[in-house]
Amino acid sequence: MKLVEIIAFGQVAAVTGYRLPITHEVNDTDSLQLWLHTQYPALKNIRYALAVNQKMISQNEPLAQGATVALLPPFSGG
Amino acid sequence: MKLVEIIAFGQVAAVTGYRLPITHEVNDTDSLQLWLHTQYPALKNIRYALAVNQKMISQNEPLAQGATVALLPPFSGG
Amino acid sequence: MEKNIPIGDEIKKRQPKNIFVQGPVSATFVGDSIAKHASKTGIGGHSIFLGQVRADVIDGKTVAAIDYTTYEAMALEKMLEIREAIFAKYPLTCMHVYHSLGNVAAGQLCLFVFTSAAHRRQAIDACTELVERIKAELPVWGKEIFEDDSFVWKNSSPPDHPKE
Amino acid sequence: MEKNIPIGDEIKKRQPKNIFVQGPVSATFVGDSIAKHASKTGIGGHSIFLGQVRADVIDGKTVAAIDYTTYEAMALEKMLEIREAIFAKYPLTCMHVYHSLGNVAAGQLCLFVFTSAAHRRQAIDACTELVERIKAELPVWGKEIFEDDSFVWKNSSPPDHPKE
Repeated sequence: MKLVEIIAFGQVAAVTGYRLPITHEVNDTDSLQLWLHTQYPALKNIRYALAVNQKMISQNEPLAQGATVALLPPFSGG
Repeated sequence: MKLVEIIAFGQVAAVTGYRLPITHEVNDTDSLQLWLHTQYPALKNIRYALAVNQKMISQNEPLAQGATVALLPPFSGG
Repeated sequence: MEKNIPIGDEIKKRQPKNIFVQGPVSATFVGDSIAKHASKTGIGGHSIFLGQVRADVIDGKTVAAIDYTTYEAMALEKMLEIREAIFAKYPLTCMHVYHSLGNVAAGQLCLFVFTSAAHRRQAIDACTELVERIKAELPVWGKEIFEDDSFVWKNSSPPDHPKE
Repeated sequence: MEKNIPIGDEIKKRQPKNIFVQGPVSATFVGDSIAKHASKTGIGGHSIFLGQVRADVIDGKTVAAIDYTTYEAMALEKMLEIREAIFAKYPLTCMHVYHSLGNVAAGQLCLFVFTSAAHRRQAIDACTELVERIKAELPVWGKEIFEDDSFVWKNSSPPDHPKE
């Protein structure tokens, strides 16, 4: 199990009650999402993507010790 | 024969020694060009187009009394 | 530049508007033009093109300035036609065009094209098309003046094949 | 704005540059940025895109402002990647990008993208592509604030399908 930091932005930060960043011990991003959805059920109803160490991911990824996982709602800059 | 006014711009004005605008009696644009090339032989060596009453023409056009024929070198604005 | 307020605003009267300014377009004038749009809160994007005179080197001589002339009556009539076509094709809030006449030194601005719309693609596409049509269809001529006062005529697209 | 001089000039160091400014981008700042290019006499065309906050009406309520936030470290790294890709693809003289953070009122500017090149097509194409990539790929979020202080999150392209 790896200790990772979880941060959130925009609407996702709002949905999680702005309680992130937090740390959690987990092995991969799928497991992390399952855990997050039990902690913050409202997350299941909004669209967001994951970035691991600032890189967007599109499928399950193993997590390294100390990784930063960001929960990113659809971008809407500019 | 129709009396028309001839004006020139840019490089064409320079080639004609800036002596235009002039008037000339003529029936169509082809005849006018033949006459201009005898008056200003250097015109044969430069690229230019004709506009009759501010409209570009691409073939021989009859000329009306009082028409304005402009000799226009390639545009190079902006 | 305050005295030269040519083509204006979103008013679309069937009447040619002056687009020509004597000498360069100033950067301050561009900034002021942008600022005037703050009250138009339906605008989501502005697209601007600025032409700047290049100090090109031709046969070892450097261009110091371009001297612009035009066939003004024809240019303004053509600009009106282009303006109406662009307004018909794109849902623009505003369109502004300014072109220099006379002397514009290297590094100075000679063309200012400015479109505004609710959405970015409309403003960008309209501006791009406007610039291409202005370059291809407006009877304007640039004489490139070198540092020693000699010159060459600047050549671009042939006027007998204007793009439509 | 003078204290916020983010992404700068044509220098291409492999190091993220700040593109973010607090609050709106001012029209004066845009004018000043343009003026700074008068000494770069190899430039023939500038292309500028400006994003402006729209007073959209959503369910009967009017947007008064947008509050922007970002994941700054990721945004600046992504911007560096985009910047390098655009410089590699187009022969640009300069590229400048500024994005607002925090509160930007309707009618104010929130994005300023500015490219310069010897020829117009290079500047225009680079600017258009930059704007699209910034919108699609930068982790920035806008919260549309209504006149009664309620809000909605502004939604655009999904981040899990960034355009490349």
